[in-house]
Amino acid sequence: MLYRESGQFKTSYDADQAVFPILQDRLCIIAILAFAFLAVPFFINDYWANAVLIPFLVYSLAALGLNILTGYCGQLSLGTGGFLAVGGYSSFKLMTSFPELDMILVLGGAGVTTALVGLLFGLPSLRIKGFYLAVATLAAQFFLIWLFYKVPWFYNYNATGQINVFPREALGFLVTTQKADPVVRYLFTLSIVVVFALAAKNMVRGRFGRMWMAIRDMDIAAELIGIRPFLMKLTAFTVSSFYIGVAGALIFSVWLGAAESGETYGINESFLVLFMIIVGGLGSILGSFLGAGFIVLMPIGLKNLLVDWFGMSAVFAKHLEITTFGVLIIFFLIVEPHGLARLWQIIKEKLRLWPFPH
Amino acid sequence: MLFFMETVISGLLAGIMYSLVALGFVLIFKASGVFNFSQGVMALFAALTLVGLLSGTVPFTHVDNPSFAIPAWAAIPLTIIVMIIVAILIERFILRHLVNQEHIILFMAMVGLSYVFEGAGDIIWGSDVKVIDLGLPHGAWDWLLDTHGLYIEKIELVAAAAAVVLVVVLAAFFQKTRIGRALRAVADDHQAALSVGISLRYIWIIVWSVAGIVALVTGVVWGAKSGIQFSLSLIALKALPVLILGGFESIPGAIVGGLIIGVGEKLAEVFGGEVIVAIFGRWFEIDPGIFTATENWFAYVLALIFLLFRPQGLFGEKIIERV
Amino acid sequence: MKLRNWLVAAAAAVVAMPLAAVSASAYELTIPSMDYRTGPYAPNGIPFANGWTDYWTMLNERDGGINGVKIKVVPCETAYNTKQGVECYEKTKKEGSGALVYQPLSTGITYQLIPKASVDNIPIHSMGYGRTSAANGKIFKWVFNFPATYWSQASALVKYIGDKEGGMGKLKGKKITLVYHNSAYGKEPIRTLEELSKKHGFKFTALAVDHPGQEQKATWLKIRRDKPDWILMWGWGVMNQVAIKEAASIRFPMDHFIGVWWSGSENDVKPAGAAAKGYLSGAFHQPGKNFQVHRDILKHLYDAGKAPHPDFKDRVGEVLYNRGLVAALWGSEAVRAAMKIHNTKEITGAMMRDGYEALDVDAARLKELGAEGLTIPVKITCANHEGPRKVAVQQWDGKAWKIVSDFYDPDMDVIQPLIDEDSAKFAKENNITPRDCK
Amino acid sequence: MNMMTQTSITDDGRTIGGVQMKVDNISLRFGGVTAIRNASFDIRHGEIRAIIGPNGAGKTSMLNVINGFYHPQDGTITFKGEKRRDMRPHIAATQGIARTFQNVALFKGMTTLDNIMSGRALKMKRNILWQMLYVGPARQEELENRKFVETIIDFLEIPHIRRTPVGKLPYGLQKRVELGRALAMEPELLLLDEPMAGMNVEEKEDMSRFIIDINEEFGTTIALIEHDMGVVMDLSDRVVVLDHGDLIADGTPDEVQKNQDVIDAYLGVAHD
Repeated sequence: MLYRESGQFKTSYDADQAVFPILQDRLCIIAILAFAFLAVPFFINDYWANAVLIPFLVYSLAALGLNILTGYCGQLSLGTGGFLAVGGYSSFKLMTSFPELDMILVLGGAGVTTALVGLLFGLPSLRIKGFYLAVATLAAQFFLIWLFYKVPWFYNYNATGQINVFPREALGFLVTTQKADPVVRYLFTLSIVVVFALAAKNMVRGRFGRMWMAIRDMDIAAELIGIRPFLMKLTAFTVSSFYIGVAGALIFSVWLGAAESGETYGINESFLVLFMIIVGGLGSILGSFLGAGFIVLMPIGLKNLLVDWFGMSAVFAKHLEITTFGVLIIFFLIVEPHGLARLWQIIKEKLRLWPFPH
Repeated sequence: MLFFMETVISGLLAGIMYSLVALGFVLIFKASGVFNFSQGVMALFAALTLVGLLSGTVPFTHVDNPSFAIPAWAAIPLTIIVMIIVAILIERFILRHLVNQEHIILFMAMVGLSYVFEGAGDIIWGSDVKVIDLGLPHGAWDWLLDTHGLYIEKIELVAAAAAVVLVVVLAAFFQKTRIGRALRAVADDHQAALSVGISLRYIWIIVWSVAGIVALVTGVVWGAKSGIQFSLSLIALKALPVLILGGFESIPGAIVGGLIIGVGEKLAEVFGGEVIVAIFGRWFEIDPGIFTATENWFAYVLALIFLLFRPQGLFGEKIIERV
Repeated sequence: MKLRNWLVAAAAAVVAMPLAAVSASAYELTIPSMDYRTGPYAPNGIPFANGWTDYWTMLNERDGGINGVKIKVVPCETAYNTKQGVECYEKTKKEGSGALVYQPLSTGITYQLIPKASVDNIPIHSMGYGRTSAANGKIFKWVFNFPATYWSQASALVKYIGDKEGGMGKLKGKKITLVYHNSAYGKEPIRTLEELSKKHGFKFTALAVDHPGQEQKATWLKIRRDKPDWILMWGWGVMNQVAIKEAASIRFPMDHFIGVWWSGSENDVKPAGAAAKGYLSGAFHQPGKNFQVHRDILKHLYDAGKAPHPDFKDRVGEVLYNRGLVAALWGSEAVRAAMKIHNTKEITGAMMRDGYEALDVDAARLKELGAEGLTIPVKITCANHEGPRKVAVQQWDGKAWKIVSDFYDPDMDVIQPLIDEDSAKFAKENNITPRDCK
Repeated sequence: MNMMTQTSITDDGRTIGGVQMKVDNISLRFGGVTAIRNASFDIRHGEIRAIIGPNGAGKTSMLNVINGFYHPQDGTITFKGEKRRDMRPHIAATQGIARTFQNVALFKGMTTLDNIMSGRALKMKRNILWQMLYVGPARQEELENRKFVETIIDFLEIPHIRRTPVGKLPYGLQKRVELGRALAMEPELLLLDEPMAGMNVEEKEDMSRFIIDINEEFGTTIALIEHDMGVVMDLSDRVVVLDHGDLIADGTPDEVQKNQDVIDAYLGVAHD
């Protein structure tokens, strides 16, 4: 009976409309945030920051973005990698064109640029649906990657097309390059992701969320109640690309520090982020985090398990890891096609009854 | 002019190579509504298995033992048997549990499956470049090159022939045999097929086996060009634009789509830069070299443009929406 | 619930991570090995990783390490993927007594690690790849890219072409086409070749091939139409094999087709079979296993059953194997130099850097090491991290690679300004004051 | 039949106004098949209008034409004085036409509350930036609309399923939620496509009661398709009868019942 909502009466619609209407949820989220902001900084080192936490956070952000488009609005996209690239390269251009610009504005600018590009590539969704649209978004993926290799303006005419980050500050703190304290980089990324997650939650529980879901569940009926499907799909493309653009900029500037179009933002990224939202749960904010956690941590965890514990050779472990990754994905889809978020709900429902069996 | 013809012919032949990959996708989509993303890796796996048998590689050790080498006449049927076993396993462990799931779930399961194939292929056969030697011809068709100055690669003619044979065999299979007719019934209506006593599981195993055989042909033909290695699995990405162009459920669509894509992307890569310079050159200074390496995206953009006019693909059926 | 099993496994895996870092005992020389034995480039990654690992392991088995200190090779699989490369770097840099040198083995990963190197005080040896302007040791203190960069190589290959044409003056009006992998790596030689084409008056065209390079018919149709006199190739992975086949198919003379030294391994020519005969590529070391060091490796590792990857016995001596081996050989010499300079057996990454900077492996020393004639003498200075800058051309005779030319010096008149310009830009952007190298 | 300006009072004291919608000579064809042939009728303010006919008569097609989902080849529709041939469905929604469907068209992944709230889509105007922040006007707007929706939920007696995803609800309740969603649009004309199909007697009585209440309390004009003749005769003020795309009768329930064409075409045939 630890987790119960009976006895918690709402006296206003306002309270009922809150982000986390149930007290235990609220406490839980406060505890997680407190841990993330106050406790984690004390024990992270380069490894935790660069290999685990920052990747987890930026992928969560990208997954949030894709979840808005695919999970909420029902438009399958395989162009995520391309949009991440737009974010990364536009942040590079902004950083070099305006060296004094605060990193927060750089990220915002990268987001807006990506949103516009997303809008453009969302236009075909007027006529194309389902898998046909998914394959059409691959056009965006491949075209954008190619563009960033081929047009030297994007990488300031350097010899190779590799872009590098420079020391830049956000609100007076150095957040980019390896010289920045990993704690600062982690906290910076965390703050951005938390703000964006909250904004996403606000959107999806309000008018836009309902309209997107209406399009997803039955676009014809949605149109008959006055929702304009095309407009809503475009909004979803735009908002989703904004999120993905910021994530792409973070990948380049805060996490990796250098990027190369096809290498950093290739088609693989598109699939990984899609995996995240499917494993985590389509149409769930929490799911985006769970999925990103699973996809980012699982290979690292498996690798450590196989190599360090079982003493396998690195190469055999890698092959086994790839196979296991595939097996786990399939296993998951079979056991719970609605993702980890649904699993969490089931656990919550069990907790509601615990310790009584019924 | 000769060069233009050469480009078009090369495009057509390359297109057939794409069609070969797309064919596997179409077969499975038609019969089970599954978008089998793992078709590319299946081609790799099938080809690896064949090479492994031909050269006597001991599975899991990656060491060749010539005394285990099996001649081609035995190795090919053996590989086909392996692919049938794979089909049975896929049905038993994946499809059976995912009946009636949404398309996207099935799709992701197939992407997951492609990881399994990749890892398994590496573990069993190793990740080196393998050379397949089935006596397929190499190089240009000398007679044509010497007498007419026209350059066509022999391996691509073989691929075209293989594609034609496959399509004829498949058409005959679908039209003439009892199983083939059952397959078409399933494609039209799962429920109805079930009600007249066609076992869905049986049907699935059959289509996946057939797709496995198509994968083997694809793997061998593509592998002859580049050696058999991991990159072979990426040919799946070449087949997707062909699929959206031709429609997911149409075998003629896969062929025609492949031809259009093949010719389109070759023309774009060869003449695209010059065309762009000719059009915009008077306003901007453009390096024609900028329009190279377009083959990855041009096919998709071409398919996208087609789609804007026919959202269901060239041969797809028109979707009528009702409430 | 079936899920329970999975949850337990997942929890265990996550718990395993922090534990993984715990392993501190006696001092060992920690050498990370950034392998890529999986993914699209595995066929090239495997022999290099074997060469690198085998040499270090052989030192342990034959000599008991270096000056009595054991070597610990820590493999980490990157799959040629930048992100996994970063994870590997962070995981291995504190391993044991601290990693001594990174051989990142990918342009992408090298670019990631360059800024990290100066912070973590671990040198990087991007041997003939990575950032070319890192040759300037005044600015890139922690990065070494000897024995020659891509720019030097491009220039040397053009010199070879000039030789074959009968003098650099004959290059005028000739057509040279570059077929390159559409990536940072592939683009490296373009600027150098453009400069050289201005200087020598040859017509230069660059044709990109997109990753992975499975299908490049159109590129070769263009080549067939344009009929260049020479083709240079900056290819990687499956792109090489397909390109060589296509070239053979259009009957391009193979002895006018030169690959970069990453396009010149056994893997690249095998699928084309006999048709690849005559194909050329850059080189800075000999192929084959007729060296004492190979005999030692076979004796102490493979025949003694101590080889880390025993199934690759018959591939000892391949081009890429020898490249990994040479890298390890120079690395071990840097260890010795570092021990000598700092007069300690427990060296750190920073000391290792000093060792690299004082590296001097001449022909006599190579002979002592059992590698007489295997590669060129190397001497590194504070200002010059590119070392000897010498490139030869090797040829595939249908069965094996053979060096068929002298070692060429690049045209530093053209390259030095490019290096200075690029490194100065990097210094400016990152607020680095160039070192004074006296 | 000129009633353009006429206002009349029904037996139960409701006011029926002038013509709200006029359908003129509408013809709709799919390829070679004619779904509706030259149909003309009108709907007056505040009345309950029934459209009946055997299966395949073109009833649902007629509703689809009225709210813009199908585009007729001939004829015009005049709604609130505005004459047109066709339009986009969301325009129909802005003009005040709401609709329920024969086979419930709810948003299955969303809760009852969200489904009905989505009917308020047109009433809410705050842009996405306000939404992200969820403060000030956006919050205000959300709460006001929530309040309105709660009155509908109370009205339809479904507060207990407020948070249930509609996909899990029984069919009868789904129909009720769908009605709620249409009501949330505050429509002037409500089109109901077989609101009682597949319901038991008790549920049918509830639904009838809701329809009458909506009509009486909100003064909403209702056009409904229904197969249950008893219900049709009880509820409606006037009835249109379609048969194979032809309009064969139009009048009060009594008149229609006596019409020989209707008896031949429809009542003569066994109905369910």
